[in-house]
Amino acid sequence: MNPIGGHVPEATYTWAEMMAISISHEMADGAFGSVGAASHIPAAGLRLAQLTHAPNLSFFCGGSGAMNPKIQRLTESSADYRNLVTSEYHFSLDDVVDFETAMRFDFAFLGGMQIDKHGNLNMAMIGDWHRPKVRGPGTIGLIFLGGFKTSYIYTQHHNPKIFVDKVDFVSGAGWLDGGDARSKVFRPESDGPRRVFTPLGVFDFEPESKRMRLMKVHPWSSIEKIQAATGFELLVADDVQTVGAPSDEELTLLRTQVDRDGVLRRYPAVV
Amino acid sequence: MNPIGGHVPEATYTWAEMMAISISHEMADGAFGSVGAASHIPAAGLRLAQLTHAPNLSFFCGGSGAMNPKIQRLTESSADYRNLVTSEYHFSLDDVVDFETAMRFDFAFLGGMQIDKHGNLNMAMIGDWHRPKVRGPGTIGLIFLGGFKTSYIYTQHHNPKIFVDKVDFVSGAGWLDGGDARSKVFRPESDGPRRVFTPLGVFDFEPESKRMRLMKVHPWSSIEKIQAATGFELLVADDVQTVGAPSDEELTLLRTQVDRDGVLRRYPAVV
Amino acid sequence: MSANKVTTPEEAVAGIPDGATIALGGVHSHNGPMALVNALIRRGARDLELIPTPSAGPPVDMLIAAGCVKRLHVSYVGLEFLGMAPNYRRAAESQSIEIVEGDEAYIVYGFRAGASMLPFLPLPPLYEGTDLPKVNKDVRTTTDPYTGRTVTTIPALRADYGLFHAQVTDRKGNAQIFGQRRFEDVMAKASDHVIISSDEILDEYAPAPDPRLVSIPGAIVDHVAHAPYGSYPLSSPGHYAYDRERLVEYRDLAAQDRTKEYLDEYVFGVKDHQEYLDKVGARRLLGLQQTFR
Amino acid sequence: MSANKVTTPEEAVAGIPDGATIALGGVHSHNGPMALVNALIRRGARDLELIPTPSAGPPVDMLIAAGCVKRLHVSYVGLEFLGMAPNYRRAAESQSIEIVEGDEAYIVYGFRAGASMLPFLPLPPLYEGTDLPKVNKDVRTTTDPYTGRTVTTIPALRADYGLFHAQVTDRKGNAQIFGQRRFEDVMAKASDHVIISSDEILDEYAPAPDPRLVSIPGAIVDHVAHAPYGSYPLSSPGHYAYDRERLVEYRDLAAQDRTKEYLDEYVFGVKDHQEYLDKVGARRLLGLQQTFR
Repeated sequence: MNPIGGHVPEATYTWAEMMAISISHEMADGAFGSVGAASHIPAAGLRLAQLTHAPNLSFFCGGSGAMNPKIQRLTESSADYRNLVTSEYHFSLDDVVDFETAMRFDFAFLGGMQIDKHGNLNMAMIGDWHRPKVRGPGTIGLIFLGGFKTSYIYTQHHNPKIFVDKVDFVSGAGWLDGGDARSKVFRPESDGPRRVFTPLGVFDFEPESKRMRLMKVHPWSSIEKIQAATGFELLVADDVQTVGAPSDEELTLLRTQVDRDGVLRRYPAVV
Repeated sequence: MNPIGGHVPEATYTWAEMMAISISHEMADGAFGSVGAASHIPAAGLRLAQLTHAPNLSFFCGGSGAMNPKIQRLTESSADYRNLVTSEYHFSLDDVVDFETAMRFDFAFLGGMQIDKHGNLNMAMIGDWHRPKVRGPGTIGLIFLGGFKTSYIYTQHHNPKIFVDKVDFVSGAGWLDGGDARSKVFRPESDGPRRVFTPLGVFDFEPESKRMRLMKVHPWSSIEKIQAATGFELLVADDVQTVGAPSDEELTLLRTQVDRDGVLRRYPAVV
Repeated sequence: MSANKVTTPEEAVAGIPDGATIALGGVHSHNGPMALVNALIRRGARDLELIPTPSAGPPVDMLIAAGCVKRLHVSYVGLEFLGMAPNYRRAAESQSIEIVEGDEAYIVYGFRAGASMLPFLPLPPLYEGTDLPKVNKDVRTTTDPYTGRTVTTIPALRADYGLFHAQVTDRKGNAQIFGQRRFEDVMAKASDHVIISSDEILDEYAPAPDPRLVSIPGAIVDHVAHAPYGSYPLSSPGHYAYDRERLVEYRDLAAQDRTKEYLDEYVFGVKDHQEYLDKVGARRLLGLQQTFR
Repeated sequence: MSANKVTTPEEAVAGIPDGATIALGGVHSHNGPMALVNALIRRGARDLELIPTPSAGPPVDMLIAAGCVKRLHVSYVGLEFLGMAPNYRRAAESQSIEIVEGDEAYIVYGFRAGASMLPFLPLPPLYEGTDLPKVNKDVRTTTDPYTGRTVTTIPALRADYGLFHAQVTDRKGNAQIFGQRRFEDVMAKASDHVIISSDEILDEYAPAPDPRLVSIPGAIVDHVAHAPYGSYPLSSPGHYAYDRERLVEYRDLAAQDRTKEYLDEYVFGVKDHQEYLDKVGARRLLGLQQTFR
């Protein structure tokens, strides 16, 4: 199944590689953050950023405890021992939760089975909690959206079932009902989500309304296609841009230093 | 200075060795406990018990984190790295406090700058707290008398300044005001002190009044001498006994397997 | 406690009564105490209350499929890179098990409070923006005596039995757990009884390991179940990889609601862990070995 | 943060303002960050609030003697096998410093709450039988929302700066601290800024250490002060023993209220840690080496 739908230009890279590169571009040097379990794409993006413009970016891999693993082969399991032995520090789960609660992470990468227009996330269930239509895996670390300085949302699926007007259950608080709703609840140092990364593009949140807004369109997509794949009315930035193809240099670095086994190249063929 | 006062019989052992042996005799197999920092004498007693009648006794050394160190040389500092490297497990301070609060230790060895007739301990100050006459080192782990299943008090000094009618400040709660006072405050699983070990003898607490009671008189002492060295009226057990000299076997074991450097033999000469 | 706590997986779980609350170790596809879980299923345990690690997987899904579970504390239950946990999902959707809606903070802070028997833990604002307190009545509030503000609280979690897998353990129960650092120790401290399955038992003549690498102290361990490949088909970090094919076989059967076939073959179809090892076969097991020394 | 955080002890503490709250590592006669403490004394720091580990010793006594301390959280302050800490005792008796009457639970649970920014921690009955709550107004009570009972609470402790000594640290601040396992990590997490003094800096070409032996992650470390024998005259576990004679010299002078002579000789009498090393002398320093590999 082609998860992004429609036609994509012929190219020598996959949408997963493009996403990793898009993520890499948005990362600032010196920041310290976390990626969740089963997060190949953000992990690859962060490692790529370390190898390019952000040598002092630090990140911790949820599910494993590995701090700044010298990833050369993306592993299928985030908690793979091969990530741990190449790391600088092993977080215990205890440490992780301390860092998350004490707002020591500048950012985190998080996802959801539902994501709404204000960046609220749901991993618990679809339908009514007492009679769930679909039981999800569970909220895991999402309440720490109230403890990260900011967060990045990412998803490998962009469709109207994921991008809903309002989540059925708030596992992780994004901008809540928008406006200043969030700042009434959480500590002032904890800001809401800053970006959303999907196979189709990159999004931010409009500063006043805190509604999701299209910033960057990936090469094979368009504003119209993205709106059609989104279950609510999407804002579009005045300076929205279509992203160019990754440079040869970036692709080479990604494939030889980060993802030698080509895990991102094996994603469902769309490119 | 001879800390126990008066005449002692000629012998080839010291009062510190005798105390370690007296402690050893009171230890049950299979129990799991802790000794504080700067506790050579209890540590030696526990190790001796492991090597004799209590092979499954386990103990943890406060100040170091060492669990069941294979002591062959008593170290001057409890936190000496040489204790750590021979241990089975390194407790973190975090672990220690968890165990103390959750009542995982069957017993602990504790001391005080004042000890009263109900086994309450003071390490904070003598006089009024706001204008202390003598400032002590501080309460450190003594509040956990409310978390140990039972405790053993020991002191290297037996005199009326240490053994007072009522402590000036309760750092560690023994039997409080006696009777059932203690059980009204703490969890039922946490019992008060079971024994007191001093250079002069071994004491328990009378079951009803919870007042300190003489059980065993060390060879060089007597009921009268002990009463004179105690700042309150001491109860005496009906079956009070005078302890015999340590056996050659015990002394040999202590000196060759526990205290090779003779730390306990160098205590102020009294024997 | 006795000095030699080594026994079999079957004997180790024999004393666990129906209705017990179980803390279950393991992170995603790693370090699940599978030999102990298989033994529990084989002897038909019932009405268990499970509090697994925040990243739970196949052991929980199998216990549910086998009808052992009454109540489950959820942070994450899934098959990691293989998708949803089918039996957990079905049981939750059909309400045949009771779900306690938790998360990483609920489990970690809950066990942390349990480990030291603190009555509860208060948190800074985190749950306030979420729907969790609406469906978990044990996420409550109290007054912060330092600021006068209302703060959210998490209950202490404690288990009757804690089940964990270790790579190497000595006869007294001092357990070396590789992979994610610690937390099994916190769960063990929050358990009244601790049972460790261990791939290997330290030889009595072996030099003592660096004590900083011992994760759980023997003093709180009741039984050490000697279980070579005791985490199979999950990985045992630093010793062997997960058996991906076997996990896919499980996932595919489970997704079709045919988990019984898997259990009949690999759990009920063998007498004990030793027979299971022979059934899987030496070639397959040894082919999973990973060496890091 | 920059990748290379290595600096001198003097530079590392240069930014600590008077009046700062300082978390101070070290256990008894081991692992005290003496090079950092000497540098603080030398530059005349004033009005510090100290929250040392529960087993504090010479670093605290020296800071008090030098007039740097305004307020001290006490669990234990002493010279371990060398007896009372004379300057601490005098200052407390004359009330020239403010004493916060604490203990092991107050410091450990306080820092634990501070490390995760929990507002406070509630305890089971422990303080209730003691006099501590009478003299420490931050030991308070609240309502347990699960039982309705009144429970004692400990405040969260946080420091502006955490000062710790490590044996080996890399340029990014990943610090290996031997001796008592962890807790410096909890204190570091409870500090806004972390400064590590380190006997040795890991060579860039060295094989990476086992990450399980790294105690404090570089991500929360601001400065790494390269300080060979940085814990002298205390021990640096696994590297060198304490200098017993020097500690006795300190104790004897301090007991006679002549600490100034010691400070003039060993702290004010040298320009920096490098000069101090030469003053102590290579023969004496190298004679303390201990080898465990």
